[in-house]
Amino acid sequence: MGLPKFISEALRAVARRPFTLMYPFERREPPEGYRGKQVFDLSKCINCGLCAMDCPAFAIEMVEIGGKKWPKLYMDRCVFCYQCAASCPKNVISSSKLYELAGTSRSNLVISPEPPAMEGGGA
Amino acid sequence: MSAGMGEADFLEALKSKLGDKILRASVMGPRRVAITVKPGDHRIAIEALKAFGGSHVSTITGTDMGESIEIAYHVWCYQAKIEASIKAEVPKSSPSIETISDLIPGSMLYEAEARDLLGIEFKGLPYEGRLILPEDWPEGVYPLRKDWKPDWLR
Amino acid sequence: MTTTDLIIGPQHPALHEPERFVLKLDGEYVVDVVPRIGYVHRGIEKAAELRSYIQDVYLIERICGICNVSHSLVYVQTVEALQGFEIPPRAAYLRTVVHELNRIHSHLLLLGVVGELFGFDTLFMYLWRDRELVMDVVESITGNRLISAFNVLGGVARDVGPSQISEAKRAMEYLRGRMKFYKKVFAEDPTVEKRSKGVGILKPSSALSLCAVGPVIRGSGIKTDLRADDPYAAYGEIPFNVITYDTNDSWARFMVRVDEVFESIGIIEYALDHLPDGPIRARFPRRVREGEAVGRVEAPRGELINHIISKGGDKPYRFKCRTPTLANILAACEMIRGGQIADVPVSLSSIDPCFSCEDRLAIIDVSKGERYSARIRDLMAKYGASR
Amino acid sequence: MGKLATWCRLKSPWILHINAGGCNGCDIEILAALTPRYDVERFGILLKPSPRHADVMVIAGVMTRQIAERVKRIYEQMPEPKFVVAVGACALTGGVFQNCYGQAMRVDQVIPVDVYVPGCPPKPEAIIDGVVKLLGKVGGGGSQ
Repeated sequence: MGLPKFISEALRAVARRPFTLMYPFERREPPEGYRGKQVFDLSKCINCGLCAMDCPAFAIEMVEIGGKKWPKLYMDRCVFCYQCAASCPKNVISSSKLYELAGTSRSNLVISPEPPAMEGGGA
Repeated sequence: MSAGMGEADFLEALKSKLGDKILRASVMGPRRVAITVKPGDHRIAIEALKAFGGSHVSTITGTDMGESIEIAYHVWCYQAKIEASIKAEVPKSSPSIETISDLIPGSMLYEAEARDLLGIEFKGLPYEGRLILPEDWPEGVYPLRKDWKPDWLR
Repeated sequence: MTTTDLIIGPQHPALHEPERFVLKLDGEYVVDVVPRIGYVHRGIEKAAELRSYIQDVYLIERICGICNVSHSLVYVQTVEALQGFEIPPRAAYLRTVVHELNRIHSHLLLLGVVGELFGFDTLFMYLWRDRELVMDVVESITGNRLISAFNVLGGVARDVGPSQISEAKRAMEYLRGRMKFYKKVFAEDPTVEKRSKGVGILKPSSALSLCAVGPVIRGSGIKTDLRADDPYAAYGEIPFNVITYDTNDSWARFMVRVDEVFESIGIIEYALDHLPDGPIRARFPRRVREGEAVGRVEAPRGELINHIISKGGDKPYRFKCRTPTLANILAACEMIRGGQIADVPVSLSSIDPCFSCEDRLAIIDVSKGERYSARIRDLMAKYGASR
Repeated sequence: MGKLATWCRLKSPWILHINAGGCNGCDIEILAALTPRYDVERFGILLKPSPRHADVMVIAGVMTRQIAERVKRIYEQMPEPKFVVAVGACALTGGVFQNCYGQAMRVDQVIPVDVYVPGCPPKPEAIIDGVVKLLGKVGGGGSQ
């Protein structure tokens, strides 16, 4: 029976810098294109509803504000697949690197539409 | 292992073995063929596939076609390198077919699964009881049949 | 002779196909096994028929979180075959890269869990430490650590840039060095040897007749791998070896996975070096023509097959999916039969049923009618210590 | 006395991990939070197999019909005060599995949930963040 192979490895690890990331005191920036919280640029929105139609998790609801339908996103249903962004003909939806989304109530996890001011009505 | 054979050659070779037992045959795509037989002849067809190394049942699909239920046995032939789908249609009013689990024991769970979800009776299947559905699932309700569509499902 | 019934599961919801095994025991030995699965049957096949082809990509991706890439890959390939659609060559290569990254992460995950099952927690921690590198590469390419949402109908969702390629290559080079060390551990370490050699024998003849797939059948010396036999994506153009071991035991199945990681590293490096230029995605119609198609891929756990029947329109008429764990359950029963109860966890984990280590047991002592629950690990401690 | 217990729990919350029947993704990320890269044990967070020892239930996955009753029972077995962190879209609402015939309900229809962590799956950092937010809520909201 030989010496267990792991002893040398474990000894070497003692001398090395810890591998642990000291989150939340030390953060790693998510890579470019990380699928975090959505950002809506509603000034480009043409109210077509394709994002709501293709959403696999039924997370987007078209709500009426000022006579037009705008996308309202429920983050608690969202699976962050970004099919909505792919379906959108006008590139309204883009991703951000924000991932610390935890909330104490489900009603906080909603991105309500804020249509451009010129439309009137407002949020 | 051999390099495999073409789909058309494979169908030719199979036709010479099975003759007019084949009702329909088609090439679905590269390395994919579909053969329709009468229920009952499916055991002979699967037996015949063994000459091409067809000992691996990939899965069994049951499909509700309205009036009938189509049962498709997908068999991978190791030597021919062809995935052959042997199909047989049974009437939906009394869906019943002989098991193939004595020919290929690995098909047992797939048959039990199809029995659970579509209510097909596999005569001679050694596995008893429910495999997939919960114990409290109502008797005689088969979720993959097209006519089972409760209103809360969307 | 009285036999005791030991019920493993079903409390293992981490699997998409959680099994319950009723073991008939004669003392320490398992006489017979009866499987019962489907405790977390979610009804995906029915749900897929009610959703559009586009929504189904993401639904089917979530059949299993570990091998999500394989699930979405086989689905999009089957729908593309149904439509007679050719994807751009760059997309085929990118799919291959992400598919192999998925395989590496899945194999490392299992090998780590196996380490924990052996009571070799150090191995578990080290393997999972190195697995984080793969996760970083997956995150930088797909935008999420686990669920990739990378394969879409008509191609892939996003392109890779030069910085991602060099990062991936650096990680693969480092991982190759680490895997050489782990291979040594798995090949020579006495703990691994004692716990897995000669445990859970699956003869080649039974592997064939029980329709085992993936590393399970390759661990029984049968050379079959869909990437070579039924090539898809870019596998037809990439050289690699099909790994087999012929000792037929759990150790062989673990070694197959260790060696497959090397092959996957090679495939990723080759694919990144030979990445064709051009578009990554072609426009795929929302409505799919009538017909049917059968698609298969070699998922980390073995053959994964989809059968889709279309009657036209934007929703599939029938979606059928058979996951590799289901195919291997009968083989697992065969491995357990005749063995000792303390070997059950190792044999079960050698088919890689996701996380059998977390499986809970309900022990029913028939004579007393008492029932109590324990985790496999507690049970192992109990049975291991008494010998 | 109650204050002391809360203080102790804040310093070292013990976690019970339940998968109510999801795809595994969130579970792997919860497990990843315990492995060397994130190593939550440095906060005194320990994973406990038994509900009797746990203060915080971390639950992931869709609530299937068969599991709902069991989750309720496990929750009742946990000692007071107890907290629940729901992780992932499936636990929150069902995610892509909404209206599948096997899925019964949301987690918060079965047991009260204190913190919701959206994502599919959330990063291990996000799960740690959820637990930290829970501790903030417990600490800030006064002792029980």
